[in-house]
Amino acid sequence: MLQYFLKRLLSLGLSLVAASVVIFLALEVVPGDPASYMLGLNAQEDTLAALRQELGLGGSLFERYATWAGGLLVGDFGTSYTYRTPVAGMIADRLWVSLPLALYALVLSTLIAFPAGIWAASRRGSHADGAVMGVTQLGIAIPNFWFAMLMVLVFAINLRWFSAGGFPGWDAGFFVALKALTLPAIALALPQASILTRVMRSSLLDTLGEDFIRTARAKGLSKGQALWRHAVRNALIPVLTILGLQFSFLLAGAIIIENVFFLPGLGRLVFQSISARDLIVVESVVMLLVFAVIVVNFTVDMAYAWVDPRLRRRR
Amino acid sequence: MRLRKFGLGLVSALALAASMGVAHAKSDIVVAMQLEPPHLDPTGAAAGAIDSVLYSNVFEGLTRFGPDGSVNPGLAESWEISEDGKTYTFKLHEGVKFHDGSDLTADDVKFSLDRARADDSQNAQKALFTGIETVEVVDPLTVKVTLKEPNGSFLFNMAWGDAVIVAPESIGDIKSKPIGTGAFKFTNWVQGDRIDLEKNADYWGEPAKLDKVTFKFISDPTAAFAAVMAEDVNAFVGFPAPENLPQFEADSRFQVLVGSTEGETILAANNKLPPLDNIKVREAIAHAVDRQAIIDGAMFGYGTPIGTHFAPHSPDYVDLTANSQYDPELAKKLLAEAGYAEGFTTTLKLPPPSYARRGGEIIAAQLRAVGIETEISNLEWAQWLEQVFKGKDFGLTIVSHTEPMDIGIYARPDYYFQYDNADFQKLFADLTAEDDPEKRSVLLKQAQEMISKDYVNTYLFQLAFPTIADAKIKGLWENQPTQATDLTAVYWED
Amino acid sequence: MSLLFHSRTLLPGAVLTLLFTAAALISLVWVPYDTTVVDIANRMKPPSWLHPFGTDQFGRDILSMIMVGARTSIAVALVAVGIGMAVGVPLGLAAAARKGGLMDEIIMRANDLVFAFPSLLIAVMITAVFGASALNAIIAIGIFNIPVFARLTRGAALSLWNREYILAARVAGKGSARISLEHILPNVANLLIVQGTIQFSLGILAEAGLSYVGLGAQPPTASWGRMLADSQTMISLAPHLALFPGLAILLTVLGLNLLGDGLRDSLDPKLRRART
Amino acid sequence: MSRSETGLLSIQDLSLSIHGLPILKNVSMDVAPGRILGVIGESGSGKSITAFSVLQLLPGGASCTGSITLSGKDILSLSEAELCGLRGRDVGMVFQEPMTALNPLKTIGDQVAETILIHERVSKAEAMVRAADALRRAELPQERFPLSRYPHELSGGQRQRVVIAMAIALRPKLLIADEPTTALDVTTQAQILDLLKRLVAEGGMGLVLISHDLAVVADLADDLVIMRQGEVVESGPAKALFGNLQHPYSRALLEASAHVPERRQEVLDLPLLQVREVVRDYTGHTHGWWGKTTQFRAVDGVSFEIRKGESLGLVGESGCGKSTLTRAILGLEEVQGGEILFDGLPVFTHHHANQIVRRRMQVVFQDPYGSFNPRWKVDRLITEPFHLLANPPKGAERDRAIAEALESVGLSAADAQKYIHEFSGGQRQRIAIARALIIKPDLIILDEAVSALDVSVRAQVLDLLADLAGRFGLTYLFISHDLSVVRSITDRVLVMKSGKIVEEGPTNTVFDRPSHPYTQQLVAAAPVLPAGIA
Repeated sequence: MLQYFLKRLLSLGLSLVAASVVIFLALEVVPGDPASYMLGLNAQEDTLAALRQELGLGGSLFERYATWAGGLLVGDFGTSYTYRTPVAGMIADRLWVSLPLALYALVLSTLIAFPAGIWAASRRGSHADGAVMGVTQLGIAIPNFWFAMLMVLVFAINLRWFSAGGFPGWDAGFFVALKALTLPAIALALPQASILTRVMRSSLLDTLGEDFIRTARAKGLSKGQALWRHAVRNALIPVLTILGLQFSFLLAGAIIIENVFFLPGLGRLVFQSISARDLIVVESVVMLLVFAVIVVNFTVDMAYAWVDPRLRRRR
Repeated sequence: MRLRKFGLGLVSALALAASMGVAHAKSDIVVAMQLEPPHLDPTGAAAGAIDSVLYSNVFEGLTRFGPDGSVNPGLAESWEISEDGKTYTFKLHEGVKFHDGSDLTADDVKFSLDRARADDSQNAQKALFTGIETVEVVDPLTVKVTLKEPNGSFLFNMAWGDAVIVAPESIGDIKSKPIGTGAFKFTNWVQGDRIDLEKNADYWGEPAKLDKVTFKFISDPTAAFAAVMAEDVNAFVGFPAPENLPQFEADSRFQVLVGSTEGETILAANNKLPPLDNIKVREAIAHAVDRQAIIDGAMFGYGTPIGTHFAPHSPDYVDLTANSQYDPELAKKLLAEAGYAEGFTTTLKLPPPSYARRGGEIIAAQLRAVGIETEISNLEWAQWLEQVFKGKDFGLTIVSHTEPMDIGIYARPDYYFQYDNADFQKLFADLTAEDDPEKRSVLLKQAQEMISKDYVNTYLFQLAFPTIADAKIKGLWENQPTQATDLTAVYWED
Repeated sequence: MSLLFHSRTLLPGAVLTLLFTAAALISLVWVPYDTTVVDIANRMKPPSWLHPFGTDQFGRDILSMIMVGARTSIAVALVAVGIGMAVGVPLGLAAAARKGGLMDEIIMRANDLVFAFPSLLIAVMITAVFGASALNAIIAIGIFNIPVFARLTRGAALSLWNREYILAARVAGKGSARISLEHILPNVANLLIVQGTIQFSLGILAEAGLSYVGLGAQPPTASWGRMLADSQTMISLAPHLALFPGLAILLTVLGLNLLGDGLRDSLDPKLRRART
Repeated sequence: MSRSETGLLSIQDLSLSIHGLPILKNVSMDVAPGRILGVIGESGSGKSITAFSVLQLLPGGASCTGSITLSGKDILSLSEAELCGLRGRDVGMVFQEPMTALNPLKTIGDQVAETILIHERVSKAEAMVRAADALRRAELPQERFPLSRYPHELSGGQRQRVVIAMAIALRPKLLIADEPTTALDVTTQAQILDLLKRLVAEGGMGLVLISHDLAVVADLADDLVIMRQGEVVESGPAKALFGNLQHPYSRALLEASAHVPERRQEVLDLPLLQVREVVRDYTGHTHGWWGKTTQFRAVDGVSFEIRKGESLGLVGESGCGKSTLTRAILGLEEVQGGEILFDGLPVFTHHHANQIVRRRMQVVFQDPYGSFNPRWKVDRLITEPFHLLANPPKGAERDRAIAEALESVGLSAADAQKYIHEFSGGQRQRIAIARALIIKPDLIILDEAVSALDVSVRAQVLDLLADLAGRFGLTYLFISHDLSVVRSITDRVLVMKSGKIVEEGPTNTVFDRPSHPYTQQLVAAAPVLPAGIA
């Protein structure tokens, strides 16, 4: 088990390095000099040079990467070109919106998907099953930002139950903040919940076809007992994979949704930075999101080992 | 506001009404605007967003603009002008303190003006100061400014946001911690979200009525609409989505102020780039464009058609829209004469505001109708500054020039649209030297006609400046003589 | 045709998909109204006989806009899927042919890496670097599709490599490249088709999302995503502006998904058995 | 309980149809306590479905008529709840596939204890104690197999014992074993069969033993039922029944399972294939490229010869390395040591398989379903080996070759245009043979070539092979785990165990007087029909 853990940890490290190189190179080829953006239209050459030095824009490609990556390790994401403040600070603030949002959505989709999926699978072929499948089909097909727009129209502008967007901050009180995140979280969760439901269902159906379910029935377990005691946990394995993938989709989806609800999150930060050509921020945020995705997938692998004893010893 | 949110939480009209009552018994205000300042030094960048937040709230100049665009005494309570019109002696108010507690003295004024006109100055409106010969400190409360030539608009120039008086010791981190003499103090800036100001208790003049001011930056028009509707903000100055104004007007919770601005919105042409260097081509474009359609389509009717680069509400304005009546046939004819019977293709680069993005789509369609194809590219401001304003790499672009009395830009051949006309430069030189109002007025009219006849750019409309505010807020500026959100006189009425 | 009846979803899926493909194709030769002509006089007109879906903020016919938009969406998604298959499938086959080999490792690690970048993130980076355009949207979605197909192909191919007919082919002296082409590819084709439709629908969603945030197709190219973005501020005064493009996306994606499920049920005997 | 002494399980005129499609027709059989009923039939005979109908674990849409009485209770009239109470308590069941019959995520202890917890209100702890006891009776003593073991940590035989333990945990009156040993090696099979026998003897429970293998049932069963296409063709006490089988089918079945094809073909005394000191190692990557590599020696210094025209058997249980050896001989994988010469030529010359040699060897695999590309027509399938030829026949010549190959295996030239799914298992093996024949090889390697076939079909294929050997002067390397088959068709036999050849000699000698203990074990384990019959 420990060996397995260490191996996955190592591969995690390698992936991170690779990712950072890709991101760095991608944004290195950007035309235009950040320093001149920062100092505006009529800046002096010498001041520019000084600023470039300060921003670590001098030196060879490798040196620049080294400074950047080295900084990341110690939590120094560099200085924003436009705001002239440490990127780390800006990201930290945004993280307190984006992360809770993604988690909120993840929780929502899981809370919907698991019962719905199990319910549908246990009543396969029934009208209930058909209904669930139909709804999930819609849920997958609906563009979540459009759904978000409709929700704003109904719940914020017409009914005025929720504020149409914005984020009061956690200091405004937990529930106030949570309320502000509710519509976005729903918009984010809807497609993921639908996908998850379908995966849960089909995975369960596959498991229910396994020999050991027949064995269990032969022992005298009722259909329901067989389902709960033997099928569900086995069915979780593929579901975990999807959950892992979904987190990355949630983070990505947040980029759009945060812009629909103008939440001061990472997604919005990315867009502001792109408009301002504040590439070091883009660089860092992308890196952070990728880091999150990789770490989550790592956690999922660990979760496998927890669910599946075959993985604990093997490898 | 917090309370109100709770009220909404348990959906009950009663809670709503009650909490709204609560919400209004207060002296703080949340004002939203679209653009966030890149930094907070009004004397160090072109970005108007800086003035929108700081002008006269935090920073003040020797003179200041009134809501109607008139030039009034600012930090200088009075001044004398020598006969030759070259020497201005300003008398400063007594007991003016910077927010850091230090007194405002003539030295600060000298420092500010010298800094602005220095060679390495980063002041975006350096032209305002180039006429200054010397700045001398007579005594702690008296400054003498000597000009190279008489300049009729010097007092006007001194009212600009770029000419505010700053404290030498604060220059170091002025970009993030501005220290001025205004009725409000800067307290906090959450980048990408908001800037907080608080009342300056020991203000030298009429103290502000509000204790706390929060500027929120909401770039997305939808978000803006939603934010106002949901009353997340008390006021939105320069509301970006004109199509929503009728709804607000219909809603008793809000007041809608549609003011004029100094923003001449033009379809700028690159006068050095063929075929746009051909006056006939530019004239053709001017006739191909239907102003009213753009005002209706892009601004939903808000905006005054203009025929030259001058604000219609100015007494010296001449209505020259006749020079460029909408006439596609004439446009086709002119193109043919210019040798472009088959039309041609050029670029149309659009900055973010909706007047540009929407106007762009309409203009593209109108130009296509006379055979001119345009390749539209939507640019972010930074890119626009880089490519169009700085790089002059464009065919056509749509932009609103919000600086007051900025016809002078036509005298600068290196300006992005690169209009290089010796006659006009001469005319403008005379204008600058002239200080007799009548003569100035004449010259100004000539200038307007000249650029209109040269079809330098296609003059579309004067940008309307919609402000939506809670019906109970009083004292907001309606018009925008300069880019400013002067809150010194704003208060809640209950 | 008979396979139409293996599944309940196939027929509606096919119909919807055909509908929008047809709309896109027809728009090449004919649209009710020219979408490049603005007509401010009757802008934001609600649906009527003249304009079944109404007109937009510039008085353009929304039906026509949607037809042209279908072209953009379908083109972008289709090319993106094409990229994904063209690159991903060969990689997957190669990886499977040398399972556990260095080739396999490199390909799979590379895939993991790309998988770590949600498609939107790729798009964001690309636009940050090269600016927004339909082409960049295609590239972004395409890149994201590569590992999807690579993994799918590899997984399916691996199970096939254990079949005895592959062994027989090797006994007949055939090399792995030839075997991959003659034996593996035809037998994974079904899976690829099914996944293709799914990725196609995801592509349409992604394109819509990107255009919505302005990272996709630029004006005057009509695009459903941008139609939604433009209509957003007017949603409360002219809901039909947002309604129809949204429905268009919804129905197209729905159609493709149904088609995909239907194809899977009909083409994959294993799953067909599972259903009965 | 009145009828309990007369019979434990009694099935009368049971007919069963699924979605209206008749599967069973008037099936009747009885099991008395302490007796073993052997149910014999080929695939599709309905023997398994009969078993499941006793537990009423039937696929959706199944409907039964007739009667199933278990110690007086009429099963068909019981509610689902009552059935649940009965399954596992009164009737235990053992399945064919031990590898998949257990929940991979639960310990064997839990899974056995579950049977108890389901039916009796006892504490988890007590249930575990009794589970341990059940496992012990199934010969998995707790000392060596703690309850905390997971299925994947056990071998197939051991898992089957766990399944048995679950079935007998509550000492049911009736145990149903559906092909309990088919998936297992001979030696393991013997052990499991002994176990079942013992459990019946000591528990006085009735056992229904379902199998396709006449021999397996023959040693064990007290009574026999022979089924075919959903009908009982013959039934009665085993001894008596074997004495005089009435129904032609059962006769044929018996004949087939003891079938020895007649072979006339002279063996030349010159070696066709020489295997010298062959060593084959596998290096497995534990995980990723940085994973520790593990060395595993699959073939360990194997040497033997096959003479022209000879039929050599290679016997061994799964994992003994026979398949690896096959691949090495076919030149699919290079060996780490020793050499393989075909007619004096090396099979592998500097890291490449020797085409000249390959042309003269072909192979027939076990799985009649997996060994053809489903998307190809027969003609393309069987001409695939042409790829080995420098200039393969084209056009009419090709058609002739195809026709010839097909006809020589008893199919028609017309079959060339069909897809593989249009053929039965037996026909497919014939096609596989045709594919091997088409380039006229000298050596054909038969890798478990008949193991997946029903006995009657198997007999026919064996005849075909024998006949072909005569007609084309073929040499066979016949690889199988089934001793009886090997015995019936080979001249000499090699016995392989964990990568080594442990015994070699003329087939009859080796089987009648095995010298190596392992061989003795194998021979002893191999189920044989009672002497005197057949």
